[in-house]
Amino acid sequence: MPVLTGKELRIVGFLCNWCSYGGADTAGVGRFNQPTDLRIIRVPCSGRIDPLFIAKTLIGGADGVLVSGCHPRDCHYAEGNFYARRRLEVLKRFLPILGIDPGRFDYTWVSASEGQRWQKVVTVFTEQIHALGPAPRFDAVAPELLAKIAGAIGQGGNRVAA
Amino acid sequence: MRIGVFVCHCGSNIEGTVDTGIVAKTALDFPEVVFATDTMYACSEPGQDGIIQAIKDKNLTGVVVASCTPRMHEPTFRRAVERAGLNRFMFEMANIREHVSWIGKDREANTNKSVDLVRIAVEKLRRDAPLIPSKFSVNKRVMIIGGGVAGIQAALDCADGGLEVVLVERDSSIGGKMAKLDKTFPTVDCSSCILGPKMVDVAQHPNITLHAYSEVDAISGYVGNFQVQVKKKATYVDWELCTGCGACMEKCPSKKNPDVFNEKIGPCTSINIPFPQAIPKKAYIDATTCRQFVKGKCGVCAKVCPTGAIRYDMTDEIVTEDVGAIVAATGYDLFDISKIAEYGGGRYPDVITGLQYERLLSASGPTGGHIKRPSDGKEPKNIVFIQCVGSRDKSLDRPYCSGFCCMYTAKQTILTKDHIPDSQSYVFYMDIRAPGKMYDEFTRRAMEEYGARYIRGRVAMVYPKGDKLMVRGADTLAGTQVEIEADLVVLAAGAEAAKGAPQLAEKLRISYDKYGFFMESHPKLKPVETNTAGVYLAGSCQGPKDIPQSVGQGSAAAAKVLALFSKDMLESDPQISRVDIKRCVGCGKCIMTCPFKAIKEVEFRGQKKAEVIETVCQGCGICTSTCPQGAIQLSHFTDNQILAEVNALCQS
Amino acid sequence: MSEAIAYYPGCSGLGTSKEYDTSTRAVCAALGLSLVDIPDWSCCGSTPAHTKDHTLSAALSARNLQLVANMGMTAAATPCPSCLTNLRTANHRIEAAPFKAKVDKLLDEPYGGDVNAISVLQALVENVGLDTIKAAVRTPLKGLKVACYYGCIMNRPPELMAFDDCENPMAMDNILAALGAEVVPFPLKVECCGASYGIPRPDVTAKLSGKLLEAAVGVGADMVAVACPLCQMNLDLRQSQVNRAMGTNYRIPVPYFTQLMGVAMNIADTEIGFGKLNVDPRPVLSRALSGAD
Amino acid sequence: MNIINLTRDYDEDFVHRVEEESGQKVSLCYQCGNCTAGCPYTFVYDIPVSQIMRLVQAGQKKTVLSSKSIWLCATCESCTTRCPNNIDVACIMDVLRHMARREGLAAVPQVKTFWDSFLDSVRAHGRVFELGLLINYVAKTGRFWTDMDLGPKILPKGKLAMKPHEIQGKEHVARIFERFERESNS
Repeated sequence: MPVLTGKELRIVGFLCNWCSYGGADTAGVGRFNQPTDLRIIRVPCSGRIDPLFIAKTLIGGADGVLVSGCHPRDCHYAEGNFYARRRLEVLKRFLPILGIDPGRFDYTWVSASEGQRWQKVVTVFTEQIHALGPAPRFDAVAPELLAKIAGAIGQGGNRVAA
Repeated sequence: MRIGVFVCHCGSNIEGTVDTGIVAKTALDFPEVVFATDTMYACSEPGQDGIIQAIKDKNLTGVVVASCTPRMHEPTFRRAVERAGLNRFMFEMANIREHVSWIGKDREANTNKSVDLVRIAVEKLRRDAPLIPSKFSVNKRVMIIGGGVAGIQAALDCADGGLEVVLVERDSSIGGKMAKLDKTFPTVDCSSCILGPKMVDVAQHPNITLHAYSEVDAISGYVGNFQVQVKKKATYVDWELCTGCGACMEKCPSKKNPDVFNEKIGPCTSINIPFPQAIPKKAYIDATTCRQFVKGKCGVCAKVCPTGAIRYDMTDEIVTEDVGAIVAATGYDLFDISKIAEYGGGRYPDVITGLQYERLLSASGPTGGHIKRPSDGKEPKNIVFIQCVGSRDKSLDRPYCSGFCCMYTAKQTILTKDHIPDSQSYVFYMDIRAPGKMYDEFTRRAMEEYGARYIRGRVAMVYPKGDKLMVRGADTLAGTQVEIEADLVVLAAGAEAAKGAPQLAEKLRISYDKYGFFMESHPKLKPVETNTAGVYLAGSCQGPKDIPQSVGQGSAAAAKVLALFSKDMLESDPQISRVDIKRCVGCGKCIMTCPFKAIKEVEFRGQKKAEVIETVCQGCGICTSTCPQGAIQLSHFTDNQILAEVNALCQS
Repeated sequence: MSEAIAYYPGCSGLGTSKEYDTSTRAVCAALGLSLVDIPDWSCCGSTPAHTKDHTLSAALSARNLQLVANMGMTAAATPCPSCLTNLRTANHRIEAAPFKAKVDKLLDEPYGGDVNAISVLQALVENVGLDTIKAAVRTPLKGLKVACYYGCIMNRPPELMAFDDCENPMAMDNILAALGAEVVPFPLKVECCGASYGIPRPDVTAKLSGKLLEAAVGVGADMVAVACPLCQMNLDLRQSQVNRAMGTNYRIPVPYFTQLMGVAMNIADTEIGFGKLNVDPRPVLSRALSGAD
Repeated sequence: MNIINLTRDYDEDFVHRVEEESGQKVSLCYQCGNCTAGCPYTFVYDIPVSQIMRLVQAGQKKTVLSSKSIWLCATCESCTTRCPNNIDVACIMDVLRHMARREGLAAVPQVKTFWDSFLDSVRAHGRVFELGLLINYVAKTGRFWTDMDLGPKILPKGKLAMKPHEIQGKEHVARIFERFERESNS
């Protein structure tokens, strides 16, 4: 029920608290209309985002995942978004191995003042996911595969994949 | 767990496009939710009382409020649940206003999405644990960065409040832009007469340490305990010995350098004290023009200095200052008028900025207070002022209003008439922005009493014709093109972020907008706070401001610092990382990635383990997503919690 | 080190601006820039086309751009700013697919959209370069005071033309300085001369061109160098109309900058074609050049 | 001066069409007057260009499309180049001419006639035949004195071709015009 059949797709956003979540707030305060598909999970920093969260979200049935953090050099935690960028870039390259269209995942940087930019990011990404349509459902994904990717990305495999 | 869910109408802000009743009703189906209701204003006193009452009546052990952004009211509701006897971290928010009701009008979709957001808040809350903050001590020294009028005010108020103050100024003297002004609006009182005494107070205040000609190099630490590295740039003059007598300036053979204090419309010597009221009144050498440095020989100043203060071998020096709070008051810079080629700034000497005009008006300026145009030193009769040069201009990526130009231009027309009674001022403007006390009356006086001719319209181009400048503009009220043969053209150059502002913001770990102005914590309610605890803002570094506003903000920032320092101990945010010692294999990856050096290596029964230093950890969670074992977990943002949110969304 | 670019002379190059065409060809050839004629090129439609309809205007330009593509080339140079504006505008507008579809509907052969159009002035500055031009100077224009007039649309709007400074262009100034001339700062470099109103509203053109001539004389120029056939016609051929309308008595030569290049590079007189101008620059030129000796 | 009733006389469709055909957003204009200030043709305009923009904002179709100004704009691009809001004003002026043509309006008829004569020449020959164009224009307008004074100056120079340069593909060019007419009538 929560995703409106035929109208919405399941899009999950991971946003850092300081910049992008604030940017989404600014967009709201400015009443910048956006598509309704996106559900936002708030994290303190884009550096907190484990790439396997994203893989699991996509395998779990989401049609798209959007990550947004602070602009490079403008991170509230100094360098969290640099870690994020490296990890997410690697993840992007691994998605096809999982059988996931890399177009279903994107990451960007939006600051707390950029309400209009956030509106654009959400609109464009939502359109992009609608163009791809609903994601094919995974019956079961071998945990070994996730672990392997985790190993390649260089972290986290032993816990999140398990 | 017994969870209560409160869905806020926020008047019609949420209820207008979200059926909060359905959201509450649906929430009752979620695991461990035992109570759910919609409420008119959750943050109001009755709203909070309702939450407290429900916690008591229903024996709730956790609360979800679905309302506005947690960046707004999370602290409010945490205090409310604490008043009801719960640990304040047994609380989660669902943002159904900024992220739902305000960004779309589809009531069905919005209601549906709100249900989802409540669902993930519930799933997260089910995995929350009570957290207890720890306490840490505060270093009650404050650093003010920037010695313009805002920084001076903040420094004096803090110092008068008994705090030790470190004031850092990039130039060789404090005073900022205000020190360059001749008079101030709307009173037309002398700028240096009202600023000068404050500058002297800074110099003489026992609680203030002034680092002039210095810049902030690096900042580490956190609220209550910052370590700031200040680079004291080489002045090549021992300021302990320099008496400010000025003998060196009289004898310096390199006399034709553009005088930065005079906005480059006059010359200055390579060894220089920028203006008579400078604080500190000390000389410094500009090594890029000094003959001793450029040609390797001169040494005149060293010979004439009566105290032997010249030190050609001086180098930059780094000093470390430990402070508990920082106020950024770094001001603004002017838009580069040469970017608008059609006005000829930078090409035609008699096209100048408003600040350059201030220097021509000022008795301590390059012309001794006589208005003489730069090209030939003649006294101008027809003076054209053009407003909004680099303001309200999307094509130049300067869409904002600089705020103070309308007023200083009105002042300049008045002063022009005082200086040259047979002169005529013309002002091209789009709108007159004069919302302060006695401001609008002031602009009217410029027109009614001083005869300034205001023309509503922009200027398309300025070009030389003989020894005049042809100004071609529009009078939109008359609906016509107009031309003026001007002797001098003064451009009201807009304000832009100070050079290096973004780099300083990055060092302070505060945000800045796309123009480089620093971001306040809340545009209305937290105008001088930032999102980094212990870092405050004052003056134009946050956006263009006039003198009264800057002074007000300087005092406001000082009040915030004094309030912060009124406690001996501060509570740390307990949403920090914690190590599960059983799972930790001592690989040290978390230690390497932590940006705050908040994790140290310890020995535990002969094995290496990681340990989080509670008060240093800032709660970013980079370590958590780095740890291969899942041994270090950020409280309230654990892997389990985030994955529970993911599952809730994917499987709903 | 010869470089080739397709060449679109524009209709006036066959008539009223013949000397611009011949001097351009001669100068480019001497500088190693090979101009390859576009076979069977047609009119770009100029101002009348875009004032009637943007699709029609783009189609008239696109036909020529596709002819360039059929030559296997990707760039064309034109001496005429009006042609240039139309060619570039067409390229810009067809970036929008619906517009391109409308344009293609009017054409026998659809246009691929991948031919860049630049001015001869830009080609000389960027493809040839000032150093090469300087090296080719045989008779430096020493002592000649020149005001460079670019006309209104050589550089405007800047997003479309993407060349030089739109308010204070310097390309022609730099070329003339390389030729040894004394370039006087000319404040009205990009003011409109009256464009094609010379025929339907001669009063308008007389007034605007008059302002330009006044300014050029005012800054002490011996002549006004131009890069646009229409500007040249208004300032030179219509100089008598200006004088009559404004009560002035100007007699100032208005050569194309390529003609002055030709003089400095010792190109044959027949190619330079000074004789085709209304106010003959040769007397002023020889006076200035001899004075320098 | 007429009173404009803004509730009744605001032609919404006109505003939309100008925006659609020009790709510009007229509400961006804040009436600074920079276009009028820079426009070399203001002195012959009946309505200065900034007021044309204002009247477009105000939905005053008839006033705008019957103005002389839209026919006297030379597309010199100074307005577009200097607009602080990046409005392509010259393009809007172009679009207003297109709309005026469709309404059968041409407040400066000789300008329209000249442009039409020019296009007729292109249509007939593939390239403009300058002398033919002039003769055609004079014939249409009866303004036989046009540039008569210049004849002696230009004819001896051998610059004006006495007959058109016919191009091989002139039928193709003519077909562009034919298809354009068919498309605009359909």
